[in-house]
Parts: sequence; C-alpha cells; structure tokens
Amino acid sequence: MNEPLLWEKGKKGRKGMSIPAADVPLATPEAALAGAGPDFPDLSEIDVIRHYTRLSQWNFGVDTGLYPLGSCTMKYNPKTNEKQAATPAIAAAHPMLDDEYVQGTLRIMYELQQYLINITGMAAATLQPSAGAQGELTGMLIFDAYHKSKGSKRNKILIPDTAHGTNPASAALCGYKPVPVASNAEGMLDVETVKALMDEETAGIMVTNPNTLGLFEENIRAVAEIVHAKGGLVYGDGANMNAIMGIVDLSKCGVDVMHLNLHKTFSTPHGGGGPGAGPVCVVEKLARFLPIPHVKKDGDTYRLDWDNPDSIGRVHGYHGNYGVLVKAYSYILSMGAANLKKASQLAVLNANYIKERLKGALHLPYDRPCMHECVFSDEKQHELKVATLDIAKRLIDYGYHPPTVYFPLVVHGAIMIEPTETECKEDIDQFIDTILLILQEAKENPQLLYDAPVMAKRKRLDETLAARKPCLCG
Amino acid sequence: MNEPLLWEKGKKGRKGMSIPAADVPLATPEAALAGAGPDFPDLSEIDVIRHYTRLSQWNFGVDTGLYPLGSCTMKYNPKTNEKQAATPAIAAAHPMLDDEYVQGTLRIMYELQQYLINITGMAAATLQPSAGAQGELTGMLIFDAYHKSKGSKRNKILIPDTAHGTNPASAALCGYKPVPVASNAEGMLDVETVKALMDEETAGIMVTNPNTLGLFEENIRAVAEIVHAKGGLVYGDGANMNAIMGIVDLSKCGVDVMHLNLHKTFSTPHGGGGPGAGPVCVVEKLARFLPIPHVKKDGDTYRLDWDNPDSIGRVHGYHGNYGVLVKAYSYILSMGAANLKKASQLAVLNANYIKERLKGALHLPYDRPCMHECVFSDEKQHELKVATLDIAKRLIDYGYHPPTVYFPLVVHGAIMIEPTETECKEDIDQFIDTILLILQEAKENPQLLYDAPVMAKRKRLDETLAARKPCLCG
Amino acid sequence: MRYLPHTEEEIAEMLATVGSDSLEGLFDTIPADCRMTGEIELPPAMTEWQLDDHMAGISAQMKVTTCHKVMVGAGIYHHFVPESIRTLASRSEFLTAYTPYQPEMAQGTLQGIFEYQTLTARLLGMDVANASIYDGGAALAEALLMGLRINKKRKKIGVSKGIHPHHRQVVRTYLQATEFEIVELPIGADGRTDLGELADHGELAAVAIQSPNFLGVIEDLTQAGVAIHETGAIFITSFTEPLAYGLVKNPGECGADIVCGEGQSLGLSRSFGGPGLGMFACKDAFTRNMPGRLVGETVDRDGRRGFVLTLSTREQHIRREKATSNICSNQGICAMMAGMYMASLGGTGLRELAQLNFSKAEYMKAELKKAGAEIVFDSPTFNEFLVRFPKDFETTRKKLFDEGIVAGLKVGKYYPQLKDCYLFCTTETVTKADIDKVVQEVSR
Amino acid sequence: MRYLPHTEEEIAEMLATVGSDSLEGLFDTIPADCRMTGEIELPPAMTEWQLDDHMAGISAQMKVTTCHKVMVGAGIYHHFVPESIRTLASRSEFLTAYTPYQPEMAQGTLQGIFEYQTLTARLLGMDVANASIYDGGAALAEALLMGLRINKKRKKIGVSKGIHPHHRQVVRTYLQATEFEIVELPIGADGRTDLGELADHGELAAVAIQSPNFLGVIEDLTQAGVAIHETGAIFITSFTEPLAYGLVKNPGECGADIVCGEGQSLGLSRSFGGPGLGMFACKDAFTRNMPGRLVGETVDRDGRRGFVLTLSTREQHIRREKATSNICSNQGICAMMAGMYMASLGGTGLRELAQLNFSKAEYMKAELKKAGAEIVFDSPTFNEFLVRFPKDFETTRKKLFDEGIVAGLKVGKYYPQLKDCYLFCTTETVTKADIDKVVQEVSR
Repeated sequence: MNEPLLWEKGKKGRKGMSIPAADVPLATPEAALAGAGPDFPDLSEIDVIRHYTRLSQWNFGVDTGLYPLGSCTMKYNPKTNEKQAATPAIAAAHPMLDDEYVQGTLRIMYELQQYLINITGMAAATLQPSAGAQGELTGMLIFDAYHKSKGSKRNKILIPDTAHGTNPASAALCGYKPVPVASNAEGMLDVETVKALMDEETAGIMVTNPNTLGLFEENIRAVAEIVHAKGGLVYGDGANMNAIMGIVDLSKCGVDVMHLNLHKTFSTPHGGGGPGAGPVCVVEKLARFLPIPHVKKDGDTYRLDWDNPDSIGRVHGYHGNYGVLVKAYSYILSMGAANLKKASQLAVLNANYIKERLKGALHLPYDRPCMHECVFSDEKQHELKVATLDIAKRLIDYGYHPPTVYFPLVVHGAIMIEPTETECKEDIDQFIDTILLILQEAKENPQLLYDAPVMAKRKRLDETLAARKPCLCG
Repeated sequence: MNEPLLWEKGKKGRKGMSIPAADVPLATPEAALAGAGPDFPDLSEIDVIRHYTRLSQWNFGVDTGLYPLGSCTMKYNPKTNEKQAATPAIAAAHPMLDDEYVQGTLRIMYELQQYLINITGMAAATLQPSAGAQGELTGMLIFDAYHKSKGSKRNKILIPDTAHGTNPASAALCGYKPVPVASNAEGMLDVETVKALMDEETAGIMVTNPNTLGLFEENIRAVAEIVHAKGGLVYGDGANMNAIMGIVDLSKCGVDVMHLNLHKTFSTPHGGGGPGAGPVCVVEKLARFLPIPHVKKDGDTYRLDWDNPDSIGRVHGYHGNYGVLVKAYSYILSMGAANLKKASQLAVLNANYIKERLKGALHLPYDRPCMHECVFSDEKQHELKVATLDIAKRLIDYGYHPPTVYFPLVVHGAIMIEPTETECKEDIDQFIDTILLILQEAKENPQLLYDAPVMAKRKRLDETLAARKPCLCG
Repeated sequence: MRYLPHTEEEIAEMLATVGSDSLEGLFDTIPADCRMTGEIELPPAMTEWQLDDHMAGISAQMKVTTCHKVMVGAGIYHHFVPESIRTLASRSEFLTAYTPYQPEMAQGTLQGIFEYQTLTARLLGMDVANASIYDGGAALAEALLMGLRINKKRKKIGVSKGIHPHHRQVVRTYLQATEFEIVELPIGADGRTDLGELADHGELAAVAIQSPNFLGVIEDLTQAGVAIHETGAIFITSFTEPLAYGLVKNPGECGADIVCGEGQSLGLSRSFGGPGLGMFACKDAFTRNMPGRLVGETVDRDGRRGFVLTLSTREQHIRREKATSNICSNQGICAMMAGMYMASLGGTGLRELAQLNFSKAEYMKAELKKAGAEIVFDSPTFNEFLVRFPKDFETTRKKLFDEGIVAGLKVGKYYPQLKDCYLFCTTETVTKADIDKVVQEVSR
Repeated sequence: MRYLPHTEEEIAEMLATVGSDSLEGLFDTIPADCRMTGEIELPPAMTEWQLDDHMAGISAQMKVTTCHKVMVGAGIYHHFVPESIRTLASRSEFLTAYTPYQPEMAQGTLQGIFEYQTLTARLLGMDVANASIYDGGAALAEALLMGLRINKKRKKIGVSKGIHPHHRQVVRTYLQATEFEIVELPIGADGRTDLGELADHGELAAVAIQSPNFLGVIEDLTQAGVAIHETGAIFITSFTEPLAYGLVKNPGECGADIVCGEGQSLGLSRSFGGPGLGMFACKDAFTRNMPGRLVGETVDRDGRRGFVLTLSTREQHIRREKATSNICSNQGICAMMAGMYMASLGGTGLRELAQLNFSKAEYMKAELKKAGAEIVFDSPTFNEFLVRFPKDFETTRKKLFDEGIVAGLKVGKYYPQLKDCYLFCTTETVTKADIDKVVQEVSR
C-alpha cells in the first residue's frame, strides 16, 4: 500500500495536537504585518501516526539488520542512551541561563571533553561542532588562527587521495587550496611524496587515519615530522577512530588537531542523516584557539569561560548538538576503557574476517591487514558485465543494507565494507554467504542483479531524472 | 528475510542486559534443592533488538492501518496515555504498601470508578477484573451472591443468541446452565420469548446491548421488567459501550450489573491479546457484593476498604490491570463528556455509512439503523463459490485488517465491520472501495481470492495441521 | 478533538448518505426512557499538557517515590528492566494489534508468543505452556479448576497456606458458586507446607503448593509431589518469583503436573500490581484440559513455517459453556515482554541474576541475625524471608522510610500467628549499603 | 558486555581464519611509537542501572527543574510537544538509519524529508527548502556565503544587529579566514534594523535581517527588502521563532531571496540548545547555489513515484573543494520531527497557536506597563519583548526563581546600551497565572 504525501491527506479543521485554550484576551498584529499563515494540511493525530508509521516501514535501520556501510560505523545504538538524553531535566534545560542554574548539563560537557581527550591522547577539546564536517572546518580555522598568530597566512593544504570527501570542501572554506597527495602502491601516504609537496606556503596536512582504504597510515609520524618541520600542522580526521580506541595515541602520531564523529565511534544514532556531533581535540599549544564558550571547572563548580581573545569564536549557536553529546557520554560510561578497546579489536577482527573470506571472490586491491573496514572492487565481475552497483542493489533483496560503493575514489568500482564490532560471527557469516551467492548469480543469471532490487518498496529509482528535472517541493 | 526462533540464535556466554556485580558474598542453595537453570539461548542486546524489531514488522496494528474488527472497537490508542501509565511514580508503585504511602495511585482508582459510574448511570464499580470475560465472571458471582442473600440458589441463565461468545462460559463457571434465547426477525430480543423462558430457577439474563448484530435492544426495559418480576437480575455486557456513551443510561434500561472493556471503549491498546481491563458496575442494591478491597474516600484521604462481609472476594491478586486503568483514566480526562458522546455518535455514523454504501454489494441480513457496527453475510457470493474467509484474506493483500468473520453465529457467513470513530471519511471510503473491488474480483477472477493473501508475510496457514499435530513448544 | 477526525462538512455528507438529518437522529431506535438525561458528569476535557500537569500532581501525592528502596516483594518484585525491552514493547505493531485471529498478518505476535510459551516451559520444566492467564491469582484458580476437570470425580482441592494469601482469596472467589470444597493445608514450624494430614482430607482432586512460598521459603517440592501423587491428586505448584528457577530445581523436575504463577518478576514494572502475567504450564497429557490460548507451529501453503492460535476447540468462543475457561483477552504484550526479558537475560544471565538475588537475602539474614533479629524460619529461602525483631520495629521502620527505605511488610494481616513478623525482600536492586543501613538501625 | 556479541570461542575461530594469533596481533601494522601506553583513563564501566543513578545525580544538580516556568526564549523556545511525535521519532527505522544513500530502502526518510522541505517552503513562502543545516547560526553563515557566491564580485555583507548575537558570532567565525568583510547594521530606537546608512557601506553582496529579531521585534521586512534590493544585494532573512509566520507575513511575501533560521521551536526539546535545526530556503533561481542536501521526486523503473537525494553535484562528496558547502551529516531526524510537528499542528493549528503566543506577550506587556515597567520598544513583537524596570529587578528575579519562574534574560552582555533591560518570552506554556505572578512581584 502506498502512503500519500501529507498534503494529499487531511481535511481543513482537523487537529493533530492539543492547543491550550486562551486564558488572555486574543490579540492580532497590525494589518500591515499580518499574514494568512501557511497552506498546511490539517490532520488528526491518527492521520499523523499512521503516516509516519507507514513511512518508517519503508526504511531500514541498524535495528532492522546488518548495515555495513563503509566509513560510517553503523554500530548498534543502545536504547539506554536515548533514555538518558531524554532525561527531563536535561531535555528541558535552556542554554541561555546562568551557569549556577545548569551545573548538571555543564558537568556532562566537562566530563565528556575529558573523556575524549583521554581517548585520543590530545590535550583539550571543544564539543561545539555539529558534525564531522563542521569539526573539520573548526580544525581548519584553528590552523588559520595558528598561522596568523605566527604572523603568516598560508594558502595550501595537503590532502591525500585516501582522505574523506568532506576534507577538501572544509579546507576550501578557509581559503586553502587542496593539494592532492597520491597514496603509494600499498595504499599509504608516502614520506617522499609528502616531503616533495610540503612547503612554507602550506598550512599542513589533513590525514584520515585509518584511511579510507581501511589501512593504518604507518608513516604518520614521519609525515608529521616533515609537516612540522615546515611550520605546518597535522589534522587528523577521526571518522575511523572506531578501529583504534585504546590502541593508538593520536598525539604520539604527531596529530595536532582532530575531530571525532560521535555518531560513528560513540554510537549515537544517525537519524537518517543526523544530527551528528563532531567534537574537536587539539594539542596543548592550540588549546587557546578553541571555540568559546568553553566549559571549565573551578573546584566543584562548572562554568562557561567566554574570555579567550585567541579563540576562533563560535561554530554553533549554543553548545553543539547537546542531546547527541549526552548519548555519547552515556555510551562511554557504559563501556569503560576495557570495552572501548575491545570494541576496536572486534571491529578490526570482523573486518579482517570478511576480507579473508571474500578476497577469493572479489578483487582486493590492497591485500594487507586492514583495520575496521575492507575495500574490494568489482574488477573480477567486469567480464560478467556486472558492476558494484548491481551487487549492492541485489543485497537489498536479501535484506541487507549495501556497503558504501564507489568510494574511495582511488579504487575503481569500490565496495567498502565496515561491519563494526556489534555484529556477531553468524550474522557476518550469513552476510558473506549472501555476497558469495550474489556473485554466483552474477555468473549464472546476471539479470537478477540488473533488475535488483525487486523486494524493496521501490525498484531502482531514476536519479538522473531527479537531477535533470528537479522536483524539490510538493 | 525470515527471522529464526530465539533458540536458533545466540551463543553461550552472550549477554543481552546488565547484571550488577555482586557486592555481597555469593551464596548457593543446598544441593538437594539446587537446579541447573533453564536451557535458554544467550543473546546480545542487538540480537534481542533485531529479533523483536523484525517480528514487529510482521504484525499489523491500529497504527498501521484500518482494523475494522467487529466487536473489538479497534480505535486509535493515544500516545499520551502510554506516557501517563509509565509515569515513574506510578509504574514503580508497590501494591502492598500502606494506603498513606500510595494516595496518588488510590486517587486514580477512586476517580476512575466515579467516571465509569457516571458514564454508565450505575451506582458503584470495581476495577479489579482483568478483562471482559473476568468482568462477566465477576458479574455472575454477584448474581449468585445476590440470590444466596435472598436464600436461593438459581441454576439457569438466559443468554440471547446475539450475545458475546464468552457469556456462556462465564455463566457456566457459576454453575449456571445457559438457556439460549432466540432473537426475532429484526435481530432483537423478543419480549414474549423471554417471558416464556424466564422463571424462578433462572438467575437472570445476560444481554449484550448493543447486541452483536450491532443493534440496540429496543425491548431492553420490557425484558428487564420480566426478569426482575421473577426475582432475576439483568447483566449488561458493555463490550459495545462505544456506541452509546452519553446517549444511554444503562440503569434506566434495567441493567443491574455490567462490565466495560476499557481496552475497547476507552482506547487502551490491545497488545496483541491483552492486557485488557473489565471493570464491573452495579446498581446500588448490589454494591455490597463487589470485590474487596474497594477504594473509598474519607475527606481528602483515599483508603482501601477491606471490610465487607458480603463481598464476593477478590478476582485479582492486587487491583486489576492497573496500568490499563491509568490509560483509560487518561483517555476519559482527555475526552471529557462532550467528546465521549461525540465519539459514540461518530462511531455510529461511520458504521451506518459503511452499511449504506455496501448493502447493495453484500447481503445485509438485518436492514435497519445500526449502532457502532454492521453485520453482512456472504450470501450473495455463494453462487460465485466465494466465502467470507476468501474476502477477508483478500483484504489483507490490500493492506487492511479483515473484519470479524463468522460471528455472530446467527448470521451464516457473517462479516462484522466496526470502523470506530477514529477513522476518517476518506479512509472509510477507500476501505469500501476496496471491498467493492474485491467483490468485483470475486466475479471476474475468484482465484485471486482463493489464493489470498499473497502480500502478507505468510500465505494461508494450515490451521488444521496445527490442531491435529499440535506443536506448542519449540 | 485530535482523536476525532470528522469535519462538519464530512459529517453532513455522511449523514446524507445514511439518510439521517443529524447525529442525534442516528439514535432514533433507542427508546426515550433508556436515554441519559443531560451530559455525563465528568471534569472538563484536558489538553495533553493539562493532563501532564494533572498526573504530575498525582505523582506528587505518592509518599513512596522512585528513590525509595522498597524491600517488599510479597508477589510483586522490583527487578531492573532494560530500556531495550521498553523500546521493543512499545512498538505499535505489537502494542496496537488485537488477538491474532488473522495469523497471516500477525506472525510477529504469534512467533513471539510461541517463543514465550517455549521459554516458559523450559523455565518451569514442563511440556507445554499457554499464552498466559490474567495474573498469578487467576492462574492458580484456573489450575485448580483444571485439576477438578482432570480428576472429575473428586470435589475437593487442597491449597497450601504458603500460597500468596491474595491468590487463595481469588481461588475462593472463583469457586464460591460451585460445589467444590477448598481445604487449606497448614504451614509447619519450618515455614513449609505441612502435608502430614493430607490423607485426612479425603479424596483431593488437586493439591497446590507455592515455592518459593509467600514467606520466601523454598518448599521441598519433590517430597511434596510424592506425597500428593500418593493420594491420587494432581500436583499443582505455583510461584510468584520465577527467577528462583534459575538457581533451584524447577517444578517439572520435582514432579509437578500443572505449574502456574505470577510472572511480573520477568521484566514487568510493579505498576501497583498490574498488569501482571499469569504463567501457566502443564504436562503434555493434560494439554487439552488447559485453559487459555495456545500458539502452535504449522506451515503455510508454500510449506513455510508459521504460527497460529490452535486447539481452540477448548475455548469459549467455540465450546461456549463447555469451554475449559472463559478467558478471551489474556496478557498478550506482558507475555511478549517476559519473553524479551528471558531472551535478554539468557540462560547464563538468569542463573547469575538468580544467584545474586539469593545471595543478597543470605547476606541480609546473616547480618540481621548478628544484629539480634530472629530469622523466623531455618529453611532455605530465595530472595524473601521473615524476620522477628527483638523490640518494636515500627519506629525504626518509619525512620527508615524517611531515609528512603521501605523496610519489609507486616504479615499479621494474613498470618495472625506471625503478627510481629516482617517479610523482607532483597532483589538485585537492593545494595549492600541499603542492607547495612537497615541492619545498622536495627542494631541501635 | 551486552553490546559486544563475540564469545571467546568465536574470537578464536575468526582469528584462525584471519591468520592472527591474538586480538592484539591484528594491530601489528601500527608502529610501536604510535601506541597508547596503558589503558584509557575513564571511570569504571557502569551497568545500565548505575548509569540511571548517575544521570539522576546529574539531574539533581540542575537548579532549574522541569517545574520552572522559563520565560526566556532568545532563540530556544519552550513549546508543548505531543507525545505522538516523540513516539514516531523514536521508531528505529528512522532513528538508526544513515543518510539515505540507497533510496530503495530509505523511502521513509526520503519522503519524510521531501515533506519537511515542502512544508518549510510553504511556511517561509519560498520555492525550495533544503533538508537542513546544523542550526540557525550555521544556516545564517551558509546563507551569507551563498549570497557571496551569487553576487560574486562583491566582498562585503551586511548583518543586522537585530540578529541573534550568537548567530552573528558564528558568521564571524565562518568568515574569519576569508577575505570577506562583515558590516553590522544598527538597531534604531524602534528596535528595528536601521537601514538608513545602507548605501554608505559600499557594495554589499547580501544583507541579512532577522524577524522577529533577537529583541522580539517584528521587522518591516517588506520595506527592508525594497531598500536592500535597491543596492543590488541579496536579501536574506533569518529567524529563531518560525511560529511567528503562522500570524505575520512570511519572508517570501516580503521579498526575501534566501531565508534561514533556527527551527528548534517546531517540535524539538530545548535540550541545552541542541540538537536544533537549521532551516534553509530560497527562491527557485538560486537552487543550484544552495548548500546542503536536497530530496527530489522521481520515478522507479515501474514508473512509481519515489524520492532520492538529488542535485548532489553541488555537494562536497562530488565537487570537493568547489562544493557549495562542506556539510554532510545534517539534522535528519530533527527535520523529520519538525515535519511531524507541522503536520500535527496543521495550518489551522499553527495559526491558532501563533495567535496564542502573540496574545500572551501582548497581555504581559500591557500588565507590566500598568505595573510601571517600560516596554522598551513600541514596535510590534511576537512572543518576546524587552522590558526596563523602574527599580532594580535582580532581587525580584531571584525571588521569582525561588517561586518557580525564570523571569527574563539580561541582554546587557550582548547590547551594552540595554544593560538594564530584560528580554521576556511568553509561549503557550506560560499561563496567565504565571504572568500575573511576575506582574504582582513587579508591582510591590
């Protein structure tokens, strides 16, 4: 059954929620300002409930099944975290009140900052950035502020071809021209390449580590030394932190600034596209550039510190996606140090297990121990005229969310699989067996793949039409 | 994708919930009493979440779509009621504490009793019965206690053929032999028939009003007079109260005892089979027979009254399905008197509208103004060799829950449709159009109906096999 | 009103189709003398927000708050319930469905209940469990009625005084209009049912014993079963704390024919005593005598596994007055939640949690003894036990209440001979610190 | 750990397949000098129940409780949110999904966002709205950057001082590393942006005005739009209280080219200021200059209507450094909730609620005036307004806090010239009785 669009439903005069009766005289604004109000449909509560209940049934989430979307860390989102974020006193807290009234919410911020510092090995943190990309922007602004404080304005930034897609766009906002750095035959940053590119016009480098091939950048320290020697800074994209918690100390790697994606590593749900949270951690020398206000602790009292002339300013209207912060805070407290490390170990175990079991059937461009994800390509399927997209769409018919496809760009026809640690062996085995079955279908009856999906709410959707004749508003 | 049974999943040693660490020395019972613990599967939290999330996707509820199950009043269940029942202080209340500690929970009981009394026109109420059938049993026990108090033990009870199915079973538990009362050509209780059957061996009559044909028993007062004249009592099955709130006064109809189904009329969700709640209301002279404890109010204080030597005793370990009571209480407070009456009016309007629009296409055995539901039969489809069940199963393919089928028994091949008031006109029109479409299919391609459902999780299930070779435990 | 979707315009259109001139006109068939005069007397309708405020006011009237540690069980237990279960149970596909009469679109409920039945049977050591009865009291009454049906020439039943007094009251209520007679069996000095005079009561159709019993004592069910079976009676065991079977022998191992009890302990909130969950199981041979719904496995037309309500020829809607029970709605979602809870704990977790409950009580018993209190019964107990204090305990108890602890339940109302005794309950929610606080007050 | 499903046995099997001898061995490629020494310093892992207690402790540290009436808006508003929305938004199919990259299995999110875009466009009177930006501050920064892209020869932008000071700070932050210059436009004595000297600032690429502005004043957007367009600048309007557009002219009617703002007011909790919702809309002509995700309608292979993410050639993952923005994750579920809220209110309800908000403030203004307070600006306001009290208000304010009312926000921190003024906010959650209580204290 199809569900109509909201405005195809309803009847003028229905109500979907209570509105209190007026206990004061009704007033109206002067005629010159008055408007007619929007043309919204009027629905009853059951109309709204059924509409969204049905829409939800056309969606697939982590709770529905395996969601091995590479680079997205689609781990299980614990239900208690939702409850904690909905704690009435927290959910009702207003962000503009004096510190003394809101010690509880400030405490969570202070403690979460500390936990993130301890997890990364960095020295200071801000919780303001709303998502990874805003974290990157914050980081780039800190780069800029740092260089300005040294009396220089640099205009380039090194970005490896294995970095996340948001990196160049974030850097560009700061007026940095991205200089691509080709990875070597092992899929790694090459020390010599970096040495050749790094100069005193260059603000530094943005490294995703583990990189988007799922590999740990083994030369990171040497790279950092080169960058630092030229007065540059090293940015660490922490989107793949789920591989290395309790294992790697980012400050030892030479990272100066990094962001974390709480909605990936710290298991806050992604909400079909957000909200995320992208806190930024920095080494000591960069702490003074962090956004304001910054939460501090004096004795037993928490306070917002607004006085920091070197700060880059604000990147959020208040304190970031606070509700998301509470969920990550709950997750870290539930896990503790040993389980966070174990999570990384199991995430890496799961990815390597998939890599080993599938590498006979799918082409593995970089055959080395991987971290939390492994990247295959459709090279072996070329002769069958079957592409990555066909395999992905066929997975839908078997009840799986497809992996990330055609990313990273360095692998042609990439299939990027990140199982995360919350998937058990039998579910992973079943997924592997399904891929093998699909690859068999590709040989025997590729039409099944071309036609896929047939079990979803919709068959393949015409994305070209959508872009050519945009219909963005109903 | 199929979801395995729980014990087909899991791995020994997994955990699905936190267990606190022991802060006292661990002790074990003596060997003679010690057992090995049950053979349960061990699952992780994500295993449990995915298992039941997937199971839920194989289910259909009121929030999913129209659920016109006759006699079940599947109206919309407001979400705020769930929230109220989960109020921490209420959800955590222990039922064995002294009254002074639990004034809030007692107050809800007291007020709800009063509201139910006011809605029905009766004089006193108990909230203990857990469901309609237990309410009936409570009512029959009150009949028995009443007759005993008059020094007699009666052994028969009149039950119309249009009564609910539970009635005879409930009466039998009190040693009453049900005497069927045939309805007349208009589907009504006939005064003369009752007069002929009622005698001083007979405890009284159990009347479902409106009856299961969806008709108001117009002769109810005359019937009650006959029963009362022979010393009998009148029981009112209030399962169909949704038709007559604010319109009928049951005490004026001559009803002495009645139950209400809170999960029908007062919109508490049915939970795939419960819990329900079946409070019983009585006229003044029967109040002393109500179960104990009974909540009373002294000044501003609520207390449980245990002292009632005439009481039939307890039918529940504590105070009934308390959480359900809170939801009904919330519903009544949200609606108020005018909206309750309006709900009945609209429920009756919806049913009559369906009756009028479908009566050309489906046989309508009793063509008169109906109350909250209308009963058709498959008589017109006999020549097409299509039966009620086929129509019902085909509705599933169109995304509707079928109506109640083959009930009431007085209508051969009955199709009993109760839309409730929370369905809007366009949804009802769509449902009617679907039925008409199916009846057209019945003419043109009955195989579509025989094969139905094909869009559900399962095709028609073999109920005979299930009963012949019962497999009740995995 | 947000629950009533009809606009005035729609009402007019529909009335026209129906051929009525007004909403009032729809009720013309109702005689005037049956009518309600005036409006129902009710408070004015509240908005959702007024209702929130109203309920907050009611919460504020509760002297016992969620911060109190309530060391009272007596049939309703405070165990931790994970948020995952609440999240799942609130899914509307489960919550807003009816009894699964159309199995093809109710496989979720049906498989979930089939799993509940299976886990219940495993927990209790029985062959078959039903889809639930209202609560522990009703389950016991149904079990005894079932015993009377099986042993249909006998008219008496035996009920241990160790059974929850409220459940015994329910049994009396259920049976009061019948010819059947109830014999109550005494509790001995060890807190266990005294079956010494069992033979004196003549032919009993069934005998019911609760273990752990109301006073927390674990009965010697094996021995009781032998004695009961010797008299030809059906051996029924009941419970209010099924968690115990994670650690002690289950009723099936002890020879029970029918097992019934209150399952609130398995993942349901206390909620002032309801909704609870009447759990009900028996041996294979008695399946067709069982009350209540049963879900069974079958196949669909394509041969795929599926589930349906089955053996309904036992039930009221088919068999009417000859049915095994009048039950129709049961405790559907509560049974689902108990299934979720058992699945979340797993075998390993259930055992660990049971041992933790057992150990807390053992610790408290030992500490109270040291503080001079008397543990009334020597027999093993599960997470509840009876205490007699050397001096008046009421003042201490009030003081403890003010400090946030509800210290035990007075049982004199139910057992006059034990009127100076308190029944304590210590689940995993009670910490050593809570226990020590009570002990410390007792020591003063 | 309940989130980690692997048993020791499974780990061993998997390690064997992988060819590693231990979990530690999986990390052999990581150089020793990059390693963390010792364990991460964190508190011991908590059970779910310890976490509950911990969070209860944190709640107890909040002096402002849920019982307080907080008469402060300033960009974050307390409106009633029906339980139905919370229930729907918590459905895991929405909540635990990723950005809808695979549209065939994400039609729920996609249709829901398409509906959000449409309702947003209608509310704001614009042609196209995107799928959201982080919050009001980031939305304003993105809008100004978009203005600079459109008017790409101009390097300056104008920003009204009536815009939320925090949002202006975000703009400064976003632009600080660029060559662009920000001109702040003053507020006049009537509380509205003074555009008298607009021409003096040279060629502005875009000018942004908030209405209702931070001080609650409804700007004369129509007139402002004419003045701004005369200079050749793009006319941007922003907001923090979109509910106002239920009653006053929407920005589209007033000629806005780009509209952005904070949408928390539409069904989201205050939650210490986040997650909020950056709403963003523009005229058709500028669509391809928009930042952020867009959902568009299309068809599937069977010709059935469906929805996809579209026009992604604007975005970072395709266009990299030339993208219209770096935004990737946005505020997905918040946008869905705003859609649910707008759908629940409906056009009729939105208007009614807007009028109620407006009326509460008008009442309070009138009563405060009677009590001797000065309403700083004569201009019309929506549900917020600025007050100057005849005598020191701090003592009264503290007293009111103890009585459960947070009486206004001091604005001196943001507007030194208004350091003796308080910004009050009265939504539908504030009752006449609450207002009267404040007025009464002021009258003393």
